[in-house]
Amino acid sequence: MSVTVKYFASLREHVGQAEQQCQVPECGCSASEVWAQLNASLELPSNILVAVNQDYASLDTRINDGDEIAFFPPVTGG
Amino acid sequence: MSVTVKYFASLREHVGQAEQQCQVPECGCSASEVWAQLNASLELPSNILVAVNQDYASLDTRINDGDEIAFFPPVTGG
Amino acid sequence: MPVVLQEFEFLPYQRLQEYEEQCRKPGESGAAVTFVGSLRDMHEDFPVDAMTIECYPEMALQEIEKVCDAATKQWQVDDYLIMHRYGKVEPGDALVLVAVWSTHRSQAFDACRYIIHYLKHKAPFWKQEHHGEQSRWLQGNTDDKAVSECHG
Amino acid sequence: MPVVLQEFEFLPYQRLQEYEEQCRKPGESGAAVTFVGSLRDMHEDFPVDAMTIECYPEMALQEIEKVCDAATKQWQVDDYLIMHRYGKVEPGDALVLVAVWSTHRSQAFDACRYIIHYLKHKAPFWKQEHHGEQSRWLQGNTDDKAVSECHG
Repeated sequence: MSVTVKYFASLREHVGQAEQQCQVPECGCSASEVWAQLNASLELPSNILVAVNQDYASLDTRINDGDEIAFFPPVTGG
Repeated sequence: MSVTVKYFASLREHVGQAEQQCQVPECGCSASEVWAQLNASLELPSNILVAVNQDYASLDTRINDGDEIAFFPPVTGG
Repeated sequence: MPVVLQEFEFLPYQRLQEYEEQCRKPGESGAAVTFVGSLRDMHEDFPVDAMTIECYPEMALQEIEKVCDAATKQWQVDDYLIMHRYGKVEPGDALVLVAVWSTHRSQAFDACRYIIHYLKHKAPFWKQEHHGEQSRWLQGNTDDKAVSECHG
Repeated sequence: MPVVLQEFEFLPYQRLQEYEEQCRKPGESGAAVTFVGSLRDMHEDFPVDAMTIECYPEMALQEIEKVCDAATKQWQVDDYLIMHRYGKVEPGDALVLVAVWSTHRSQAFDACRYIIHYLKHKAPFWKQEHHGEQSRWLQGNTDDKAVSECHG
């Protein structure tokens, strides 16, 4: 299946890119499995936040074809 | 002694005037005694507020020569 | 830290814009909280055409300054601007503006809320609502309960 | 009930003045509470020359609207206007504006404070402070504790 992955702020700098379009083999894998597949050499930061289709999600959230997955550090708006 | 007495809002209408310059015979009389002397026919309203020289005071506050005494109903600003 | 009593209409956000441009140092305060109270055209199902605000000006200024002093002792306040209208006002007109600048958001909220609360309870202003030929003095504070008497 | 993300400078009080003139019915709301957050030129003894605000725009809009929906369910809110800056900002620039109109003062205060609190904790914005050649991402929220790392 095909997914879009986005990275923001310090995590974007850490990963070295803002957005990836990519193929994930199995349907129903989790957000953390998507991370592991794309960033095998980078450990998942402990305070990371995940959004799936612009909604807060967890690392265990199951990903479907066409989903937009975002990884980012704690927010500091306002 | 000579004092200035002011009335505001509904109390001003009730008394029928905004300000009186007047002579009070004895020094050291209280604010309520000043009221009684000036408004003998009008009972002191129960929720009345008193200020002496632009500071909240009580009906028992002693009045001195030259003081400005104000009587008014509860405030409703803002 | 101005406190202004004003008989003429004022546009609170225009005044704030001017005040920030003329009197505030850009970058000093991270937070500003503002309260604007305006005259509604309806009060407890009583339509309001206009209002007269009476005040005891010398005492009102002093009482507002006392309230602001108490707020600045309790919270970190960089600056404040207080305006209060008196005289004849129309629905939609601003009656009161309380603006507080602080380094911290929570301090600005607390101080602003404190000032407007005590201003309403301590500053000698009285409101008389008008509707057609009728007028009534508001008794007690609007956020408490307004018990009122009508007279033609 | 607009929520606006904006890359260019905005003058919060000018916008409020315009918004009231164009979009608010005079006499409808008795109370308006406004929070404006601005960039300070100093943060924990670290001088700030500028800041970059990064955002995830589609999600930020949705999250702010969710927070506002929650506020309007809890309090009586006539209207609100939310603006959030992103991109490069200078000290003194407004970062965020939260304005709430209500019939009642306490409702306006509570709703405004709720919205800015949850906006800060939920809306996907990230701040990077700049000073000379140095930059640092702020971590966690400014009214919580900012733990930060510097990199040249």
